[in-house]
Amino acid sequence: MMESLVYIALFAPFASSMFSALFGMSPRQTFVGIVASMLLFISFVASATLAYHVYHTGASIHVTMMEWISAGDLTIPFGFIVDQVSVTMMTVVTLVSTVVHIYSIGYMDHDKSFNRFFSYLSAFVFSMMILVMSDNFAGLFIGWEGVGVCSWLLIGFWYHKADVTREENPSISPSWAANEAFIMNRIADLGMLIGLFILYWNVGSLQYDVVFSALPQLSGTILNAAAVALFIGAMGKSAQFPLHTWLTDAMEGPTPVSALIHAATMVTAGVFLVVRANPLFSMTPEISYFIAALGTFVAFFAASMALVNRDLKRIIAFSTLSQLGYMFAAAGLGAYWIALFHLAAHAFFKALLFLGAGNVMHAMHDELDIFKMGGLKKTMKWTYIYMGVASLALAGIPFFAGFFSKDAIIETAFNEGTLVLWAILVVTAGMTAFYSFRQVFLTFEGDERYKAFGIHPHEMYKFVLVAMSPLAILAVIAGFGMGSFEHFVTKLLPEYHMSEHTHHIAWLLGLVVLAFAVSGIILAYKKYAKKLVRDEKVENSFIYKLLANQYYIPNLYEEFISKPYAMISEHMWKDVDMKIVDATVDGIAKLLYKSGDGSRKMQTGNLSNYLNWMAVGGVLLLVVAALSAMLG
Amino acid sequence: MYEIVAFYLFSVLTIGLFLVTVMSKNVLYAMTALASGMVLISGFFFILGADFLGVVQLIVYVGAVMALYSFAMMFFDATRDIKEKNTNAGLVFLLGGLSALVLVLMFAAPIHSDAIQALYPMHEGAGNAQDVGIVLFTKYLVPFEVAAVMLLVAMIAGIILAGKKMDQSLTEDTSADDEIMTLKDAK
Amino acid sequence: MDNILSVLVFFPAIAGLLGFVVDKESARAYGITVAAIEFLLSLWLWFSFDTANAGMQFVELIPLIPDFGVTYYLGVDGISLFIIIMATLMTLIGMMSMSITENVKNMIVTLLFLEMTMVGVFVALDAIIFYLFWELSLVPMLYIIGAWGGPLRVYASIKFFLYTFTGSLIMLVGMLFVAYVYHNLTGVWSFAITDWYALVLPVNYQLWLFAAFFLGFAIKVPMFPFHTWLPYAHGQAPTIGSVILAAVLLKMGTYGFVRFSLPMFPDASVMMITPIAVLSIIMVIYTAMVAYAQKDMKQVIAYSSVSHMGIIMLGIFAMNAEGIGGSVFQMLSHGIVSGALFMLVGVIYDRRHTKMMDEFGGLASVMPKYAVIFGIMLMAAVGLPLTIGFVGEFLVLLGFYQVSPIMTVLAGTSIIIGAIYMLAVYKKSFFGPVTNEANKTLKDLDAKETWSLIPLVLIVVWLGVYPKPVLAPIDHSVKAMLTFMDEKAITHGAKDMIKEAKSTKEVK
Amino acid sequence: MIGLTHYLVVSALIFSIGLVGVLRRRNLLMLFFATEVMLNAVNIAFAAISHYYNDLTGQMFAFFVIAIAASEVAVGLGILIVLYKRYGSLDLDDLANMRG
Repeated sequence: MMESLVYIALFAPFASSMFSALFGMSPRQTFVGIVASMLLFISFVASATLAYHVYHTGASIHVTMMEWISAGDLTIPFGFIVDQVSVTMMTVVTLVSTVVHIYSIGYMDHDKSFNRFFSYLSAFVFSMMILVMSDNFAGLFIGWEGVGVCSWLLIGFWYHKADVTREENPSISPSWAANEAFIMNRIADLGMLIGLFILYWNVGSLQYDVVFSALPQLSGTILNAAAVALFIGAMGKSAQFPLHTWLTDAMEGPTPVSALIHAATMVTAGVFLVVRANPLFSMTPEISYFIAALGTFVAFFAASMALVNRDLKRIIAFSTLSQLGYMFAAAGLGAYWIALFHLAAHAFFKALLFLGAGNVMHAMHDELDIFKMGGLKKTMKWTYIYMGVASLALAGIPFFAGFFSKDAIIETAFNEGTLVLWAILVVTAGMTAFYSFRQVFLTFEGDERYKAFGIHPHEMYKFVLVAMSPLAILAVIAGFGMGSFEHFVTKLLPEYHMSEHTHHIAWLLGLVVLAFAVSGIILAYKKYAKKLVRDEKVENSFIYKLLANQYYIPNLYEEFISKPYAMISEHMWKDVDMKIVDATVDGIAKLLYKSGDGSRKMQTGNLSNYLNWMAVGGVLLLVVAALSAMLG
Repeated sequence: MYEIVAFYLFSVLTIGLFLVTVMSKNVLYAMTALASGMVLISGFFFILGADFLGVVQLIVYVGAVMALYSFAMMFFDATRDIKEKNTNAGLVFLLGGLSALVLVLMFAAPIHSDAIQALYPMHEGAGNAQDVGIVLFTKYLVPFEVAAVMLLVAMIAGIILAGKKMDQSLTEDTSADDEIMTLKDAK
Repeated sequence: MDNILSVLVFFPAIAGLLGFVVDKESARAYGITVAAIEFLLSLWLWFSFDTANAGMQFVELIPLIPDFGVTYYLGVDGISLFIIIMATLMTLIGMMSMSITENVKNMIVTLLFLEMTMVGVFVALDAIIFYLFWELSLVPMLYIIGAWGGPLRVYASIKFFLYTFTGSLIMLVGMLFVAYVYHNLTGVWSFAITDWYALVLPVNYQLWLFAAFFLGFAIKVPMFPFHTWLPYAHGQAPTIGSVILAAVLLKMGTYGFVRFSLPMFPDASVMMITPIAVLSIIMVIYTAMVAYAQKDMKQVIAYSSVSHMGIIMLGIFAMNAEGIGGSVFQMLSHGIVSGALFMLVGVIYDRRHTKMMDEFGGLASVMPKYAVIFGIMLMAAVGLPLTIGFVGEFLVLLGFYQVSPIMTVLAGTSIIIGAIYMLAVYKKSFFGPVTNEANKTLKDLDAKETWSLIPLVLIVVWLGVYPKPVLAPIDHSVKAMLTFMDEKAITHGAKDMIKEAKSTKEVK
Repeated sequence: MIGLTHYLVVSALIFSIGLVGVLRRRNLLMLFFATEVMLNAVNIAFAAISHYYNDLTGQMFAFFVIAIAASEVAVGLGILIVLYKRYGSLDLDDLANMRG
């Protein structure tokens, strides 16, 4: 019974994808979206049932479908495991996907590639399910690459748009952004592959249980190498510095895609990997500390860029990046279940935030510049409420989901004695509150700047708003499940307890964070709630420009990686391949031709000359014979 | 003793005569020298006890071959000096000299091998002709017959090649011959 | 059917001869029928193949020149079986999708003759027979490039012929020398490869012979720096020529390494791991970069072919079952995928008579079906899991990791730079707005093209998801070969290498 | 006493003279003469070796050489006549029409 539920949860999205693909090239059909959403809902129900089952019995379900690759000593099955960790991911993924699917019926209403969109979206969910459910690293890698491809397809969904300059659109074009995302992920995937190789050759298997039980026997170097390699993989998928640029460019995709893939699910795969491989990472404290430090850095780094950005979706993308940093910080510090909890909570409110942004875009005819919006609360009351709730959750205001999870992470940083990380995370929390509400206020409050552009905004369809409600509710209440969640997942993940000391001053720590968050909101309110006042001096300052241009990192990548690569390739072809390698071959051929041409002159047609040559040859032979007789 | 005298005499004469053959501009001189040289070579054969070979040499070379040459020469204008651009003398004598030197060196070197044994030894008492006959008609019968056939073929070939249009003169009035005309034109 | 292999080899040739008397209009149908029968025969071979048996099967042995040990000796094992099936399949698919209109009859006859030589190479177990088919395969390909090729066809075909011919002549010398050594040791002449396997050669002999065989095979593969004939050949060849060339003819080189070099010269092979790996890595990275610089779509695929062959070479010299098995599997995968990609380039060439990517752009909106299939093949080419391309590449890299982690990382960059040039092609040709007027009215794939490509798509997915039916027999034969090599190796270094690379470290 | 070496040396010298002739002359007829000289030189060597090793094989070879020389002359002269008929010359420089 439970086994078939596993398959239903896994293959319902696949069925949905195939069904939509059937109509991929035909004109828009609403029922395609409906069927796809229903199949996704079935998958959600199956996942939820499995979650309930696992919660109650505490046992995990392990199925093996068939053998995939078997060569030499290597055997990789298609095996799936439903345990506390994966079932959490499954539920989150299918829930958000179902909402996003329904949302897309409304959002993609006017798009002629409606059916194709659903095909890709469901394919993505399928890959994600493989990723989280697999019982071995190779299966994880299938999902890992699968989501990469779906992300490529979906970012480049509007492939027909032309490339423009970076000044006009920082992501150049959807297809450019899609390729960037795919290639950057591939760089990380190489690391991941190497990690798999290290594990295989030292353990002899890629199954989680075999690998984890064999870890204590491995030397420190091997463990460190494996941890580093796997984390490189995680860095790519979760867009950690320096592989982070693709995530903001990925906003070129349709907004539901950003909500599902680039906020709630795919980008958290890196965190999932670290959580999944916690036995490995908890044995490599240096690497784990590096993960935490990098996560903290990215949290701050991304938040700083979000402060000044004007693009509605990019702000949310930066905040995603920042929150991923929080998750890595937690995971790196050993609080795996807190990382997973923040992952789930974040998925709800961030998806909600993105979908809200989608509503705004829909209303504003794809305008994304928040400086051109303002005062939308009149026409878009529900969207305002949703985005407000999501932002409150993101900012970590008490009793919203983010409060519990983020606070726990910051507390962990304190508890581990890493006060620098703690301080940065606290400051970042304040920045998070500021930029979230800067965005909300600029969009919904203040003067109605959009009128100058002749836009007539309207609220999203009712059913879409209803579909979004589960996320809104979860964004509010998810935090209250923290206790039972801890109880649930720590059956698999290591428990994490605050020390006595931390426990005692927890309220004080919480208050500090809250103070930063509230002051961030107040600052945003003061600056942006009434009307937009632009300060030329600030906008022309070096720091502002640096932040607005993402520290010029994309430009640096282009100048120092893409362009040189193209140039070297050109040289390799035109100079090395054509002028050296091929010319050498042709040179040999020419030499033969030349020597033939030269010796053609010997062919005088005069017998006498031939006789002379013959005599020369004969005498030479004689001399050789004589010499060899003499010497031999 | 007489053998030494004969050997040196023949040697000097043949070398001289052949030199004349090779260097002379006049075909008649050359041919005469060649024929005389051949005769002297048969002398070598007689000294060496190869009587039969010597006789064959006289008959075939001096008799038949030289006769053929003389007849052939009737077709050409033999009285004229031959005008030809001889190959660069330096090269010729370098190659000739070198080959002579090397060959002489090789032949003058002592032969060390004891493994050389007579395959068909000569019999004491039996005449040379007898010996030759026995070997030729037993061991070398097939080659001998083949050689005979070859000679026959060569004879027929010679007749056919040379005999075509024998009725026409080669030296006079060739313009009458169409074939020659066309060939000359072609050339 | 006891002589199934002879039938497989000579059926296409005889049918090709008969093809001369077939009517011009029906030549194409005739060719497809023959190729289909041949393909079914090869499938039959697979079904009657005993997967549990790692040795040679369906062996046929008829002495030809007993005095010199030349025998008509055929057989298949797990390594060659699937390459044969792929050869017959690609010939069939190539013929089905063929768009040539002039001299169709000659083309059909040539292709059938080529099919004979291709199958012959992979079933031959006698070096002379192998060499015979090896060289004969040049002739039809020369004719195909020379007669139906582009403007530079004469240059390209002569380059192709002379280049590969030079290599194989040196290989022939090597073969004769092996036979001579065999004669010296045993007193009898034999050219049978299985007899040669038993020959334990001193290391210096092995090295020289390895070098001789290496030249023959490496030029065919083609390994860097012997690869420059390939872009010309592909650039000038008609679509069908490129398909066969990339899918099957290149595999002869890598197959040769597996069939000859490894089992015959195990010590030399182990000694040459590093140099060959270095060459392969240069080949992988360098040609991938060159591919990125290309403006001509077909040249990109041609260079990418070289790059992928580098991965195959690397796997062969991993000296373990994962690597070699992966390599053989990658041969099949590369055959199918690059064959399909060349066919796809042919499709657009037929419509626009150009292969320059700047002429295109936005094709995805004009030709959606074409874009989908191209996309699938592209993803298979960059080694996406659950496509055929992943299995081989993964196993090769996995296997070679045991030999050298650093070199594996370098070779592994192929998954990055492979993605770079492939995605660049896709973006330049399929994405963006349709700017060129001529592209606005392009027709999508017609029935003929669709139905020749669909089977390939199915195979790509099938063998990506469930490679076991193919991988298991390959694995069997490869393992048997490795055991044999280990026993035969005379130097300790080689023995250790082959052993060590074979098994994962025991967990203490 | 005259030994084998003496004969061989004479033979070598005569052979070299023949070689000089072959190299030097352009007239076909004279070339034939030079060839005859070379053949005779070889015959001397054969006969001498036959004598000194007491073996008839050398003489046998000399016979066959003579036979071949005879047929060569027969055919060769025939060809010369044909050539002369066609080109009116026996000079090789005039006959050089196979220039590459």
